[in-house]
Amino acid sequence: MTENTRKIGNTLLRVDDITLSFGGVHALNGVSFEIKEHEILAIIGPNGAGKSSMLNVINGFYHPQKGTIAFEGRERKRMRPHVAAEQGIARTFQNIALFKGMSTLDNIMTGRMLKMKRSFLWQALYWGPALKEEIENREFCEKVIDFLEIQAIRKTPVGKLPYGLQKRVELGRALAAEPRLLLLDEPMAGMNVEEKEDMCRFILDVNDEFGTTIALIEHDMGVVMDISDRVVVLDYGRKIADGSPDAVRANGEVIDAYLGVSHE
Amino acid sequence: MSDTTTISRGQAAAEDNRPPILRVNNIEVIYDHVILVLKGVSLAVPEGGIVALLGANGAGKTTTLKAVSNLLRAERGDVTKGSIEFEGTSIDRLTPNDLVKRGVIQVMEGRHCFEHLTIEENLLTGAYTRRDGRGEIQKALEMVYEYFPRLKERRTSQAGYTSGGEQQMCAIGRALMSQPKMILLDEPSMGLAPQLVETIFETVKSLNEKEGVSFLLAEQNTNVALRYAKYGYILENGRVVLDGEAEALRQNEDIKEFYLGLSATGRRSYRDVKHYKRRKRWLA
Amino acid sequence: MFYREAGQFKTSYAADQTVFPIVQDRWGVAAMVAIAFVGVPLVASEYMLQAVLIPFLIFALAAIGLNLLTGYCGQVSLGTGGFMMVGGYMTYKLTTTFPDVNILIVFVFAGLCAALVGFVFGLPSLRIKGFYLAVATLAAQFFLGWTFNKVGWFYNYNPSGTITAPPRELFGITITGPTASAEVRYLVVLCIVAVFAMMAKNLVRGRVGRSWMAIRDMDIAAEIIGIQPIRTKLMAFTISSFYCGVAGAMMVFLWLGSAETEAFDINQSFLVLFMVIIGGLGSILGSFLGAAFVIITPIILTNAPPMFGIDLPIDLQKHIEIMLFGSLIVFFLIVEPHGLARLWQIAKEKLRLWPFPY
Amino acid sequence: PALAQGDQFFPMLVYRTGPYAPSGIPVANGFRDYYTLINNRDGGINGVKISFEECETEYNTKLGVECYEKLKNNGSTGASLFNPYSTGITYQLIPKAAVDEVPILSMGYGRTAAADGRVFEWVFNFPTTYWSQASAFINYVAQQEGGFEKLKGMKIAHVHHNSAYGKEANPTLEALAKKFGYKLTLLAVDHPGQEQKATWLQIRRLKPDWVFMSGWGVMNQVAIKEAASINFKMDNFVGNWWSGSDADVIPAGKGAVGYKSATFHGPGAAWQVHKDIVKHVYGGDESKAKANNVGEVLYNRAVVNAMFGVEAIRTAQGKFGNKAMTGKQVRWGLENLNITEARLKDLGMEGFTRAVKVSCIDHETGGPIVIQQWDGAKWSIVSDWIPTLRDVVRPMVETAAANYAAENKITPRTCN
Amino acid sequence: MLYDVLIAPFLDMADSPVFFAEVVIVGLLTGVMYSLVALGFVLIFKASGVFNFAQGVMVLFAALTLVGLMEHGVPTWLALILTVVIMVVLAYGIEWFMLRRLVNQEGIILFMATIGLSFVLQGLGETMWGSNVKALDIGIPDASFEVSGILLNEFDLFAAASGAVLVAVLAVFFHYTRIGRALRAVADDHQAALSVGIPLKTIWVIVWAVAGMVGLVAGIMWGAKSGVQFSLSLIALKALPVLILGGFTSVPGAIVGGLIIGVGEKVAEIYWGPLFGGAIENWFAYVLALVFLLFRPQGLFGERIIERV
Ligand SMILES: Nc1ncnc2c1ncn2[C@@H]1O[C@H](COP(=O)(O)OP(=O)(O)OP(=O)(O)O)[C@@H](O)[C@H]1O
Ligand SMILES: Nc1ncnc2c1ncn2[C@@H]1O[C@H](COP(=O)(O)OP(=O)(O)OP(=O)(O)O)[C@@H](O)[C@H]1O
Ligand SMILES: [Mg+2]
Ligand SMILES: [Mg+2]
Repeated sequence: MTENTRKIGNTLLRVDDITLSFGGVHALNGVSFEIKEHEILAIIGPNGAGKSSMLNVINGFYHPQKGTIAFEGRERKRMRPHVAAEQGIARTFQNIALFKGMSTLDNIMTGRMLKMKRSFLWQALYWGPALKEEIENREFCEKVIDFLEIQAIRKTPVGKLPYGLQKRVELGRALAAEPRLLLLDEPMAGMNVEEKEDMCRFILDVNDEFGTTIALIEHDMGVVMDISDRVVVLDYGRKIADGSPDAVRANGEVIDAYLGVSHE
Repeated sequence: MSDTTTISRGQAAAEDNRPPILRVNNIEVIYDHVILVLKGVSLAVPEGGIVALLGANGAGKTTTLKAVSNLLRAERGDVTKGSIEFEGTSIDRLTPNDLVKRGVIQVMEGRHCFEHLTIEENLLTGAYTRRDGRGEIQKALEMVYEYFPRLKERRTSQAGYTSGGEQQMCAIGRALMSQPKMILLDEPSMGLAPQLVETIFETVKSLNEKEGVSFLLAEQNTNVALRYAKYGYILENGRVVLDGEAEALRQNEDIKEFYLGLSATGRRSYRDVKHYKRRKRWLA
Repeated sequence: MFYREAGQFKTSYAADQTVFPIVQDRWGVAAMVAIAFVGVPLVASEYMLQAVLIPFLIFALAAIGLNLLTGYCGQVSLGTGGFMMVGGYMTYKLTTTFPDVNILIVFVFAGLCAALVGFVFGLPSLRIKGFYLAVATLAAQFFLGWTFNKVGWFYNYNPSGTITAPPRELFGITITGPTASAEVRYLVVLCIVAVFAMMAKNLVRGRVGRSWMAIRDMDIAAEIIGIQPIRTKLMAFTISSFYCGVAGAMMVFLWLGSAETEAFDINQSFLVLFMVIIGGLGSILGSFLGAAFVIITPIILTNAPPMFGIDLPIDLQKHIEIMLFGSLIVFFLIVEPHGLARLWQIAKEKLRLWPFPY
Repeated sequence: PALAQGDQFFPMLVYRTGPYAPSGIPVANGFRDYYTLINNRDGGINGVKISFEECETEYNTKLGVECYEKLKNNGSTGASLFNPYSTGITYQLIPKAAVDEVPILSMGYGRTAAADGRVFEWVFNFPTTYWSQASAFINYVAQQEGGFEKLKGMKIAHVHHNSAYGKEANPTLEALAKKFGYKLTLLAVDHPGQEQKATWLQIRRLKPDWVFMSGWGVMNQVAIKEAASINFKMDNFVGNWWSGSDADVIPAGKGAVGYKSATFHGPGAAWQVHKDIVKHVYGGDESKAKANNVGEVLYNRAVVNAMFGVEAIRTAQGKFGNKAMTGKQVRWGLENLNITEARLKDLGMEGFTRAVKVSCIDHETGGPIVIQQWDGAKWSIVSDWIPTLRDVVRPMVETAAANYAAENKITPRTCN
Repeated sequence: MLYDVLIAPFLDMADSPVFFAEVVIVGLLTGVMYSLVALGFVLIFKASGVFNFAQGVMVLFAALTLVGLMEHGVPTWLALILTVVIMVVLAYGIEWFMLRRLVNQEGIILFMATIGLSFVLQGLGETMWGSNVKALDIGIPDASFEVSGILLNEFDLFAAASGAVLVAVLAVFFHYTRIGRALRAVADDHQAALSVGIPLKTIWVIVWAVAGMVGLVAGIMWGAKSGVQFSLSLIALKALPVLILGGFTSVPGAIVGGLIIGVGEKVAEIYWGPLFGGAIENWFAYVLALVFLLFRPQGLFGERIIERV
């Protein structure tokens, strides 16, 4: 099921020989791989393998001891996370990191923060350019809301939404930033099949319609096999496989480390 | 509405001749005095049974479990109607501490480890209510490490710095430390690697068979849950809409469609769903 | 049944984003404004204005200031008294140095001085968080108190170090100093507070407010989606201190008439913090409710027993009063930890559903 | 306002709770008892009954203002006069009083410049002020050391509360240091003053010949205790009149023996007026009187203070008739107050305090002070009345008053 | 000017080393006195995540109760026991009326509640025992003596010793006992603690009672210096810089923080204070703590602040 009508482009992001350790714990050990433009890349591996850490490295939250990251050809070693955001990297989190005190709409609007430039004096007046800007961005966010089918909860504070919807709002916040590269950390954990299907639909649509490049971490092999173009497998900080879903599934090392008994 | 005849509605488990260890009678739960979440939920867990509580996000699974373990009050929720019995006596008024002493413990959804304590200290807090001496507790600790070797490796790390899956193992291990008669497991498989999901359910099974621990587990992973559970309840919108033997549920057409992702021709691909949308519910 | 939003549809996003989207609310607010500007000055006694309403409004402004910082941006500060002090003393210094400059402009400049000081004392917030930050802001409180006590330049080297509001006029009417009538001062305070409250409301419902709340709710995630913590926190400190500074200026010039540093001591900082928490963190309305609660409750408690003909020794009465006040705080927190503003919201929600319970 | 009959209303700003309650309680009781005495013994002031109402300020300026607003219009003629008993509240009320036409009597505290009656028409601070007191202290030191020449090269430290109140004496002490050539060290102690080890270490190193203290509240108690623990010679440690109450010395126990303080009235309850109070207010119950602070330093001060107020009204009644006086009339009474030794004798206060004569230009009178000393059980007077150095103090007062007038656009009135 | 600030004070120190030693010793002793107060805060924060604003008032309340009882003729030892009993009852009351109703709330809400509590306690204490100053003397020796030019006070030494003992006992308690572990668990996550069967209510009563007793010790030490009166509650303000410097959650931190603050502020006040007109020690303590925090945001010994996504 990996036949692909989309055009997969050149390398968008390359990580090279990344090594990251915390005290005695080696979270990542010389990991290299690349993400190509427009593709959906899945990162899998056992718990504690360093998958989330990898995403944290990519968007600048962790600073690796060794190795380089090149986004669109530009290499960097150290940077603050907001710089990554400005370059067009958006993400969602494993343990939902929504702004709990705000409504769904406001959460998604924060995703557009970088697109809004009016000074706070205009904001204080809420008039003229500031109002115009606000309305324009609101319109964009409404599009995202429609796309994700969460109109009904637009004004609800996110803190009390059920888990699945929170994940969806988080996706919305990332989409609102119109990212070039979207990093998703276990977007479907804690969902039932129906909800996973919805989520897959969103991911595929985003990838199809906007051409957004997506890297996602997921434990549900069904999902990984079905929607990803390529799979990278990490095991205790090392990369043990990298290839098409079918090839990875057949890889003995992967079966031992991760899948256990062969999976349906 | 389902048309499968093997499935009865209501408290089917009562037909079992053993008295249930846990019985929830028609409870209603309100959060913040205004948000009505459970609208009359009844269920029963037979002694030594594994019962699965299934349902979509926000159906009220967590709320049901918290109502049983009496953790609701800490979230400004209230059981306004109905009653809950454990081993035949009402437990509505007991504190969570009393419940743990009686052998009911909950593993909370979303891990909830004690961030600043090390993994081992986390596990030891699970044995807080035990009075049977250091030796026994040490044994229990070894048992947990046997189930989850990864925890042993990370025993001296602060829980806040461990990965999501490690925290999940820690939370489950912590509950095991109290030697419970009944465990309320809230989404144990969330965020765990496939191999580990199997491990955890195998653990559940072996605890159930060897030690006679009863389980009430809320799960999204219907597939696995129904493989290990003996009985299941489907919750939707705060109501039990369907219940029955696990095997029967697995055969139910609707369950297949919505919870197992199976279509007539076998497993549906996630890629296909892109092309059709459908919404069907037992109850609006 | 009367409080219904059904049937009120918004046809544009602009309409949906107004402060009071529901018609009934708009009428209610209009009535309140009318009463505040016209009704109150006509009927309120001098005691009412001087001892209740003016301080209520001034503290409401300070509470808005702190609420921007603590309620919206999540940075707990105990330096409010210090920032108010900067406002008060700088107004004095500026207006005695430039007696001909319009006093309202002086207020703004004094506010800017406070903003600058707030900026500087906000710098540690980049590293320090939570209660550590709260205690660290006490450094500002104590340092500023010491400075204004010590450096004679701020109070024109008068021997006692006390500043006294000189008479100043606005459109030919005396608004500060002893001869300014309570009605006039009340109206000036009301105008200033109304304007700044509106501006605060605008700020918090736009981009700036959202970036503050993002930092408050989860600063790491906020940074990862592109919000710069440095800029955002410092802006919150600066704007918040500006508000506090203006409130401090009004406190000396439009309420007390004179002050020494003790008028802005640490109790002041705590007082404003109570208002913010009791009123509701992250709510402009809450700032008003909180200020009302903290200012008015003790006055009611003091004046109530004599009204019912109960004659207690004054110290016993005071003790009972503070015990009651303390219990009320705890009581309200238990009933609704998110403050009076939330209580009000829940009441509205119930009203909306009325006559059904849920 | 209705002038006919009615009570003479005295507002009372008190602090029976809060950090300064130990000082506030005896003060409040002193006022209350003296007013009650006048009513019970004399049937009021020339037949006009006194009414009074307490309002709790907790020594907090904001509550002080609230109380002022609440009480200023009470009674048949409004408030007679305010005794704020807090320097902070006094500063607050000074501008308001002129507008509301209510006189303020800040006896021995408040704004020293108010001694200039031309600028501060409505404010009185007789019988003497902080500045006068500081000058009298220097005078006392000179007496003890054997003349002003001896002051040259001497070391004097001023331990003061770091507030407007505490700093009041500094300019005077500095001016006198220039004049007499002693070396002055100023040591500020921050509110509340619970911890003064650093201050007293400095004193231990400096070894000053004399220490003068302007303390308040817990600061006094701790200072005395610390002075004792560095073995400072207590005879040379003198507090101002707010640093010499019973509450200040009791916690220090034996360490406080020998500690001195300034005052302008006698200690103890052996005076005639106290006997009257015990008889007419407490029905002869001495222990109850004692429990209510009768005879304590601050109680006695309040009695003197209350007496001044009552006598001012009596004076005013002499001009305006025997009825309740308005604030304006009370002001006249205060300005024309002339309490002679003979009058003091009538009042049962002979020797208890000194004669006072107020005038339009001089609201202070610059009266002398006495020094009292604690012997472990009671205060007793250990000096004669020590005159203040008016030639130094008065010009300073007039300069300060002129500055205030300029800043607040007040045109000083001319006297006579 | 630069010379005055940067060089002269050090020359001064070198000039009379004995005096400098005395300053340092006095600083250390004072520091322990601060630690005594800070300990109460640490206990409650560590065990329940509550920043207990009422700790200062608890110190006052305990001391007031003790002196009040003694004034009514109760012998010292009995008064001490009764006070301890009253503090336990108080802890029970606080748990019952307040804490159990605020389970799982945010820190700032609990903080606010303790402010309410402080009002209640203050009113209660003063209603019961009056607002006058009361001398407190339970017979701790209080003579000064000189050791090679350095003046020491028996009372200060006694206070320092009791502080050290308290810290040692509490540190052991927290780290090596089952209850200690449970206390730390509660501070991390109320709900999870409940779920594993830790009885929150019992834990809270224990902690608040212990904090009350620590408050009593602090009250005795400070009350003996200044008399027992309202101002006693204000020493809390002196404990706060100690608290942040040492770390909110660390018992040893409270004592080390106290020592650093004590020495720091005394040295600053004596050698630099005169340059700036004195009374700098109050804000200096806070600024000193602030400087330390810039390097270690969780205080010297505080638990690392966990930042993860
Ligand atoms: N503390 C709370 N206050 C108010 N509403 C709540 C609270 N907790 C949960 N809810 C609401 O109750 C409903 C049921 O939530 P619950 O967590 O029980 O669902 P769930 O079945 O466990 O879902 P999930 O699979 O997402 O965990 C949801 O709509 C949720 O928004
Ligand atoms: N900030 C940190 N400090 C210390 N150790 C860390 C930190 N972040 C991650 N680790 C450790 O690094 C390892 C990799 O963690 P990571 O979160 O990347 O795992 P993961 O692959 O995402 O696992 P999971 O599937 O369970 O989420 C884990 O052992 C974790 O404990
Ligand atoms: Mg992960
Ligand atoms: Mg759930």
